Amino acid sequence: MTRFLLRRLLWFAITMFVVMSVSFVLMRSVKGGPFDQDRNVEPAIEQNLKKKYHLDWPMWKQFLHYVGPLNLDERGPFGEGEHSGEKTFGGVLSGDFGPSFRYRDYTVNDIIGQSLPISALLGIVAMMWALALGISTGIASALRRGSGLDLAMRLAATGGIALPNFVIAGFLIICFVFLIPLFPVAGWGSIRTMILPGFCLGLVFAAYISRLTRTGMLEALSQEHIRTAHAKGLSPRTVVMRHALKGGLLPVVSYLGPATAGILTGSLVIERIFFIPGTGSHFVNSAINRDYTLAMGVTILYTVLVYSLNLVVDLIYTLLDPRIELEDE
Amino acid sequence: MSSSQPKKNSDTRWDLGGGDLDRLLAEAKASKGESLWNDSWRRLKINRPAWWSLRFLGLFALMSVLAPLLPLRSPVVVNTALGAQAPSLTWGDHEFLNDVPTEDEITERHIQDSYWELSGLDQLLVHARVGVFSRWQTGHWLGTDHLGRDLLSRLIWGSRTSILVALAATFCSLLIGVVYGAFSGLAGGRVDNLMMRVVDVLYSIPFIFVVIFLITLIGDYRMLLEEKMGLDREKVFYLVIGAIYWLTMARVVRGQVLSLKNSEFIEASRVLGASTTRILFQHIVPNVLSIVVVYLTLTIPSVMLFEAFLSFLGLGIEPPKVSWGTIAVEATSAINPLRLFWWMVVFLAMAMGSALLALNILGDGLRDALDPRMRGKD
Amino acid sequence: MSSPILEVRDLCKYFPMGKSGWRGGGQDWLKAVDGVSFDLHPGQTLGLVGESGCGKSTCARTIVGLYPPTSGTIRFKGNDLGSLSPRGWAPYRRKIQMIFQDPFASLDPRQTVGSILTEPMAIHKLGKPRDRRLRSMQLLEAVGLNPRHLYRYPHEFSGGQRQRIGIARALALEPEVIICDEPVSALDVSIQAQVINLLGELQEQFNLAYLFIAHDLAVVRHICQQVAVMYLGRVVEVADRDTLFANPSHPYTRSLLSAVPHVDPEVESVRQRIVLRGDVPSPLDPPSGCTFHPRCPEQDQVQGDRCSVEVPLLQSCGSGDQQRTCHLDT
Amino acid sequence: MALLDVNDLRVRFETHHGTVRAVDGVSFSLDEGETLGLVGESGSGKSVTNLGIMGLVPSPPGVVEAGHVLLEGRDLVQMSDAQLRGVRGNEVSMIFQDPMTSLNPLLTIERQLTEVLELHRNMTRAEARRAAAKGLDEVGIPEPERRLDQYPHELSGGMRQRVMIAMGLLCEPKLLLADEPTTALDVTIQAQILELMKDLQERRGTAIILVTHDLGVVAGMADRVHVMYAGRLVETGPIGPLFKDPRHPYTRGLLQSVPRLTGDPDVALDSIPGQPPDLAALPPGCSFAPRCGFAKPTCELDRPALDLIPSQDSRSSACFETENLLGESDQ
Amino acid sequence: GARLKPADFTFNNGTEVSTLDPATVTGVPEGRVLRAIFEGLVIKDPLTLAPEPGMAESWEVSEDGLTYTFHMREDARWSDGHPVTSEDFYYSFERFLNPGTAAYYAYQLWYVRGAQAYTKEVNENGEPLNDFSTVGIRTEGPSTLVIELEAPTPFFVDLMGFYPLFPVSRRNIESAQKEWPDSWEIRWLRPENIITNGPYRVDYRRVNDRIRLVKNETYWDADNVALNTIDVLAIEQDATMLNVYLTGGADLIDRVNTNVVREMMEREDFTPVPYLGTYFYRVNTTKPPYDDVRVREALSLTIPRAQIATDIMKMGQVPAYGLVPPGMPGYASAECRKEDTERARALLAEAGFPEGKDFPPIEIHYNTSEAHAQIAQVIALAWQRDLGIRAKLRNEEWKVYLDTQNTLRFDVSRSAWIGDYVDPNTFSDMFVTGGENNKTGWGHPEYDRLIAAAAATVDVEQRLEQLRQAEALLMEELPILPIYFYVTQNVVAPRLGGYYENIQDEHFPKHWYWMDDDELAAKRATYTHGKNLVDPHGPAAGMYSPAEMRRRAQR
Ligand SMILES: Nc1ncnc2c1ncn2[C@@H]1O[C@H](COP(=O)(O)OP(=O)(O)OP(=O)(O)O)[C@@H](O)[C@H]1O
Ligand SMILES: Nc1ncnc2c1ncn2[C@@H]1O[C@H](COP(=O)(O)OP(=O)(O)OP(=O)(O)O)[C@@H](O)[C@H]1O
Ligand SMILES: [Mg+2]
Ligand SMILES: [Mg+2]
Repeated sequence: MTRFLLRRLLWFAITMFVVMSVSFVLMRSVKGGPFDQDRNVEPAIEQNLKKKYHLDWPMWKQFLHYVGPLNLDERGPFGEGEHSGEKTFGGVLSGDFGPSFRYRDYTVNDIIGQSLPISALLGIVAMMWALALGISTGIASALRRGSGLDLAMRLAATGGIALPNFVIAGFLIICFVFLIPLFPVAGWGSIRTMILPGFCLGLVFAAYISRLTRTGMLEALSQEHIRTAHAKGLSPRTVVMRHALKGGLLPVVSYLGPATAGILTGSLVIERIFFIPGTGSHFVNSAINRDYTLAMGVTILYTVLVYSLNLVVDLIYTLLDPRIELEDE
Repeated sequence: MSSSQPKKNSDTRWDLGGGDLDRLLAEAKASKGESLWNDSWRRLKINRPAWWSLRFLGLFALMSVLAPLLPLRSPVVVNTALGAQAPSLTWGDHEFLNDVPTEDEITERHIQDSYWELSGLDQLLVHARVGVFSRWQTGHWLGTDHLGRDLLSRLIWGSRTSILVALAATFCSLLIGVVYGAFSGLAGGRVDNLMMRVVDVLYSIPFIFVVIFLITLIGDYRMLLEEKMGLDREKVFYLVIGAIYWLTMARVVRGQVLSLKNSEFIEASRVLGASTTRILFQHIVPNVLSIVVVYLTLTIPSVMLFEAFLSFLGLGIEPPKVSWGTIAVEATSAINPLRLFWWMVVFLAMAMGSALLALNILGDGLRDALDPRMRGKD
Repeated sequence: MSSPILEVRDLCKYFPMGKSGWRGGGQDWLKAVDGVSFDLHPGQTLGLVGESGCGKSTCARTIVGLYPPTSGTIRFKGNDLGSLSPRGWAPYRRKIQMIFQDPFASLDPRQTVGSILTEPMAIHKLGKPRDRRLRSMQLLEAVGLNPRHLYRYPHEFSGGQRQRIGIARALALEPEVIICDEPVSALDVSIQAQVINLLGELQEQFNLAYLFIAHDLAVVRHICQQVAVMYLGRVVEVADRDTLFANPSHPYTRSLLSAVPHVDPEVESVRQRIVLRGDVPSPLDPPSGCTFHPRCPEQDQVQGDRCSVEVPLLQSCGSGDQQRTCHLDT
Repeated sequence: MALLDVNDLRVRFETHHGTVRAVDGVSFSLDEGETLGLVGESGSGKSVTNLGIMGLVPSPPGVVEAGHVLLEGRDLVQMSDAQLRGVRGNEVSMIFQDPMTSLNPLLTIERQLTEVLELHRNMTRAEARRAAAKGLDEVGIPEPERRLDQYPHELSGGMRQRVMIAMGLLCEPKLLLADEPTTALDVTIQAQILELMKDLQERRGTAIILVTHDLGVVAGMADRVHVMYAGRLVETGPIGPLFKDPRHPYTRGLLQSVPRLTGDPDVALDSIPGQPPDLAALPPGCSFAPRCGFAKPTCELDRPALDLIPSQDSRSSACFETENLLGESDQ
Repeated sequence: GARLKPADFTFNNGTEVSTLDPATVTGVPEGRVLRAIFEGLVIKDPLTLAPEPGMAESWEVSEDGLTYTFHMREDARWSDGHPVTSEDFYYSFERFLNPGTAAYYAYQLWYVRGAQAYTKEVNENGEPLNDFSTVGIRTEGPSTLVIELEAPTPFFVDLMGFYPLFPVSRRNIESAQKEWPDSWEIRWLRPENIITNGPYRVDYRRVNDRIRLVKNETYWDADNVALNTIDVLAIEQDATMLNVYLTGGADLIDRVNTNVVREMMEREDFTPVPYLGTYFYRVNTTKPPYDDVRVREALSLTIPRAQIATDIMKMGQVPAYGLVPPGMPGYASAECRKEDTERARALLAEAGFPEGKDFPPIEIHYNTSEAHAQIAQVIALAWQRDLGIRAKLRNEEWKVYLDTQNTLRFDVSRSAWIGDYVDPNTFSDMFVTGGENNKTGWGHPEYDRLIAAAAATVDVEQRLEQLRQAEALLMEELPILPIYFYVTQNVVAPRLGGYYENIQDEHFPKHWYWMDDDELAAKRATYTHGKNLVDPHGPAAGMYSPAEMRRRAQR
């Protein structure tokens, strides 16, 4: 186990390095820079700006500067002299993601620190309810296969997937804010503000999970050993919950890694509609704004997340299915 | 034991006795040959809802392919004076374009103006349409959007792009995702680790940068790519979607394979000397296919919405091309407390919903059909 | 005697205990197979009998490369198989086949019987597709199944029928060695006789070698020339058939033979069997010395505590090449 | 009243290849403490008969037709699911033929054993675990405590089978359907298991339907034997006379095929010539007729009923030639 | 974060501000916040935007218009209690001009003697070569600031009210430098550190959420500041901000979606007025056939401007036939020819493309936005129909779009310009040869001459005439195709007092207060148009009356 984790940690370092370097290069080879605006400034001023943020350096140097605690910078991050700071920017390795180019009053650490808890909470709310709804409807529809209930669940799941969530959110807002004023229309704070966005965000995932559960369950229920369970006189409920669910959830678990990561990035639209200061919008906006440091920051965050979630998923596999072994090789 | 074998097969040395060849040949004729595939097809056909869904989808695809042939209004000509109109059940009118006088011939120019950009085949179809329906066109049965464009027409024309996007993603998911995931799971150990880390990397690299990068690249070498290689933004877009959408599929398949690969029947075929490829395609893939099919039916709508999202960011398709995604994005402000332009959302939702429901039912049908243990179920 | 086609020397297969690495590696080993050696000659059948759980299947699976051996060598015609990569195994796959103990689990639920049977031929590119189909029909008939069953799925068959599909599949490749793990246990005696006769005929015709794992000693007596008796991961006695059945030399063999039920109810009702005392020992924690000693009915005939201290070696005893591991005097 | 009364049980499978009449009108009854040996051709419907009694025939494609299965007078076929659940695993338990696929590969042995006890005996988990360990011990699995925490794939074939047996015996049912319970066991353990079953039978008066191919086991265990062929009972009767003097050509062929520990091992074993019938396309007459040495032309046309054999106590046979057979064996 | 009590007033800023450092900001949203927390030498009248005393109590201009002397207000205080002195401005202006600060708007102070050279001439480390003493800014004691200009600049005083020129506190920055040597640049702006001199100070910030402003008690005019707390929201989504406004979560939002304009027009809280902005298409005059003025004119003549203004924009936008929007005092815009399809066809034929034959497909380039796409489609269809030119659309994501524009890789590209100050020059000097914001490849010596001459001219009328001539030349040459002039889109709670729509869409929280019922009723009593409509907030010079706007909006 420890060996396995260590090995994975090593792989993580490699993965991270690849992701970082590819994103770094890609980002900077894309047209436009962080300080481009529709009104151009004097080339001299533009030059000053670039100099200040080292955008005039060759790419490799920028990368080294970004990654490592190497002191490549004689001037400090903000230049030198009485108008600028003295110390170098620490680099990602020292946990410093640098200043954001778009939100210049914040460091990337600040932004992530402020928004991640919000997104995480929203994500947890959404995921919880997506799991609860998805799995329960999935099971119900697998058990009552072909019945009206099944059809209704499938219809609902299809709706949940097919309708863009801004459309659903729009209707929900009309209904539950304007017609029946139950929830606040936007913002973040109390529990009440989390319900609508959590619902909308989780809906697609609930639908996915529901469908995957249903299929997984049907597969599991057609196994021979289910007959044994019935022969023991177990109630259908127990048969399902104890004997079929474990196997039936395998596809859901595989989906969970990407889904949880997706819930963080996918919250962009929901965050915009419900005006929630979460991380989701940074995934896209940082790219649009060419906010290199923030984009790198969220990329790194996302990589960590994807990676650790997939690790968790792999561990859950071995919990669900004893025949699967953690590959030590 | 009788050995009436006329010519001894050079590969088989053993004489098992048993049946004589003539009788076996007769038996072979009597029992229809069936593989899992034709067997599944047969089972699909007796599954009524699935079969109807298939027909519905077929019809749908046909309709969208033949969109230029239908007497629809132009999906692109803006009629701002009209503005957003609620659906009306007028039968239609005899105007081909707003300002083509009724007595005039419909010329090439008019067609150009009404459809803007048309490919060769579509132009043929439009001509056929003019031949058949002359200048008659449907009324605003589903209403119009804010720019006064006919929604019915936009929905049908929009389905073309959306179907293409869906097909691209499906194709990549199936081709790359399933094989990759299955192979990774099957190989296990280092190979699996490496392959999954590649997936992790691809997951983590910000796709927007990739898209922007590719699109600007395309922009720069437009002459070369577009004219010579026929690689325009839309195709790049499909490529990108394909490149993104196989990842989750790969993980899902891998998960299934991990648990499947320890089955004794896989071991058995390994003892028979089956190569990894063979195990992959003969044993693993058929056994994970049900999940694959269901996951695919889920991928398709999400790809369509992803397309909408990219278009929204300016990275997707460009007007005058329509897709369901862009219609949805355009309808974003249709739902507001001041005025509900319900028709801009409801019909789209219905179209998408019914197509995807059919897809789901078909997916479930396929799932059942692929599972021999479910056979006989109506 | 011809040189052995399959030589197994000191084969060991240990399984790590504790759940797959969760509790930090497996210091605890389950010694499923612990130093098994035997030779298999062309045209010969070696029976492998022994208590349930004594490591017969593990031994078989290790030989065909499903488990990597912990130690020891497996030679096929002088070539070491134990260290082969999957690719390296390829040429031997056609020569060594296995019939699995579990008839259902080893059949792909999504393949028709037809494709199950043609698959091995397709893998090794034997014949044209049509020939393969005919051949699989022949195989089905040979094992007592109807050729019409070609297009059915495994779950539509009874236990015995599935087992026969497994046998037919192993035969399809015309191997030189077949490892049979309880191949006829689920068959009724008539069909069992048919299958055993078939195996016998094939052996005679093509000089096949079988490693035949079974619990039914009568069947073993019919088909095997040599019998090895396993107990707790080790071979405790090897002898040729007649010697073994007539004159079992290891106390465990003796008790085994005495436990065979008889078909005749009258005989059966008066049969005396040697009842082993004590608990069945566990491979996780095998007894010291002779692993059989805690249950051995004849232990008191050995002086001192040799049995519980000294591990007996496989030694010749009695007539011919009968060998056993026991401290008893011959 | 008999403990179990099966009357005209019919199970067919509707497949694409035709209707498979797996069990075609089987009737018998069973008293408390009695052991019924069910033998017959592989694929003749023994397992399906058991499944039919338990109401576990997979449906679709299986259809249980007509007939009734009375357990102490209650018809299992008519019972509601909830009632049936009270019976299954509690009053009637079943040992499945295929131990690997019948055990849940994802659950520990403990979980699979204890749940019956928790359900039907209202035990706590700890109590159940102790009982389960005891059960494993009884079926001869060493170190039961440790085995409880293992998963099925970590056990040998015989151990899995013994786990199945232990599972069937844990609740000490009134009726035990044992479908080839000892195929994967060596003879010593087999003997131990059979002892165990007998013991249970003595203590609880459990009735056992023992499906097996090992006629030796039948000889040792059963009071009566039913022989099945192609979905039907072809001969029934008390163990002694039936084995000694089989009155159906199939039974006779079967008994002749038994390999024995005596006699010349190098002589090929006897087996019944011809191919077993395809249940999807049974001939109109006696299903055994094509392979029968005694067959007359009538045999190919009519189907013989299972009739009492005159002058034989409680024995019946489904053969037009019963009398002739008698004569032959007497000679 | 901690739950905040609702603020007295909440307005939506449309997006998150990029920074609160006045020296380095550029955008309108930043301006809205900065005007609340800082104050320059002058402030503006909320209605007329005329300069009024701010930190400077008074000022003098020398005869030659080159030297400005500002006298500081005695009671001006920073929020930490220290007085605001001319030293603070000296420090701030030096920082502003220092190339190390990299201020976008540094050029706004290049009217000052030596300032341009100070910013532009740098060594390889980016440090200025010149000493700041070469720049015409000096203090004469703590309360006098003297600024010398290169040339007379009539709007220089107005400029002193422009938010990039607001002062920052030296103590604020230096103590941050001392305390957090590695991150002071960000630290000094933290709500807990930032020292302001405006009517409000910053209390709380959360990125993409809100900025909480509270009344600055040390502000010299604190007695006249009515609202105690103000929340500045960063809602970007049109639909969301409208929802928030409608549910009372915001009292002022800065735009509405065109799809609800018809409904909003009926309401008293929505009164668009002209705004200092022009929407136009740039033409790439370096690329044939667009180097031919006839082609450009043909294109211009067939743009359906009225349709775009009334049917797409819908808020009363005015079709544009010139570059400079109406509303510049004393300036009458020069106009190009109005739509004329016949003439357009003739011109195109003349240029060698009769009926659009052989005309290469024209690509309309725009950045992604619903409205831009709609306008582009309407124009493309019009060109296609009227001129027979094949038109394609090409939308690009913002930064790529900028790059394409800068590198002149377009045929026709959508653009817009918002004036920085109320003077035609802010528009006209864009198109001098080689100007940074020219982006058309067009250049004309006469045009350059006129612009330069205007810059040197002191006489107001003559200067405006020169600018008008320049515009006329531009409208003859048509390197740009004007489309419409902007209007403001604010939706304001009717009860808000002290708020006036103006041509620069600049608003001053300092003056805001909540009306009581009587006042509101009194205000409503002045409504002349319909029951729920609000009357004009008094037109600035040259402004259309809102009644007129409404008339135009209702087609
Ligand atoms: N699901 C099914 N679909 C179709 N046919 C089936 C199905 N299950 C069983 N059968 C058929 O029913 C018949 C009876 O099967 P059953 O399992 O009862 O045989 P059995 O007597 O137990 O044989 P064995 O001794 O080999 O286990 C067989 O011929 C089998 O082919
Ligand atoms: N994959 C495994 N992991 C852990 N232990 C295993 C595994 N496979 C087998 N064992 C253990 O190895 C021992 C030998 O098992 P094996 O299957 O070889 O017995 P066997 O002789 O074939 O018995 P049977 O006659 O019952 O099939 C058993 O104790 C079993 O629990
Ligand atoms: Mg075994
Ligand atoms: Mg059976």
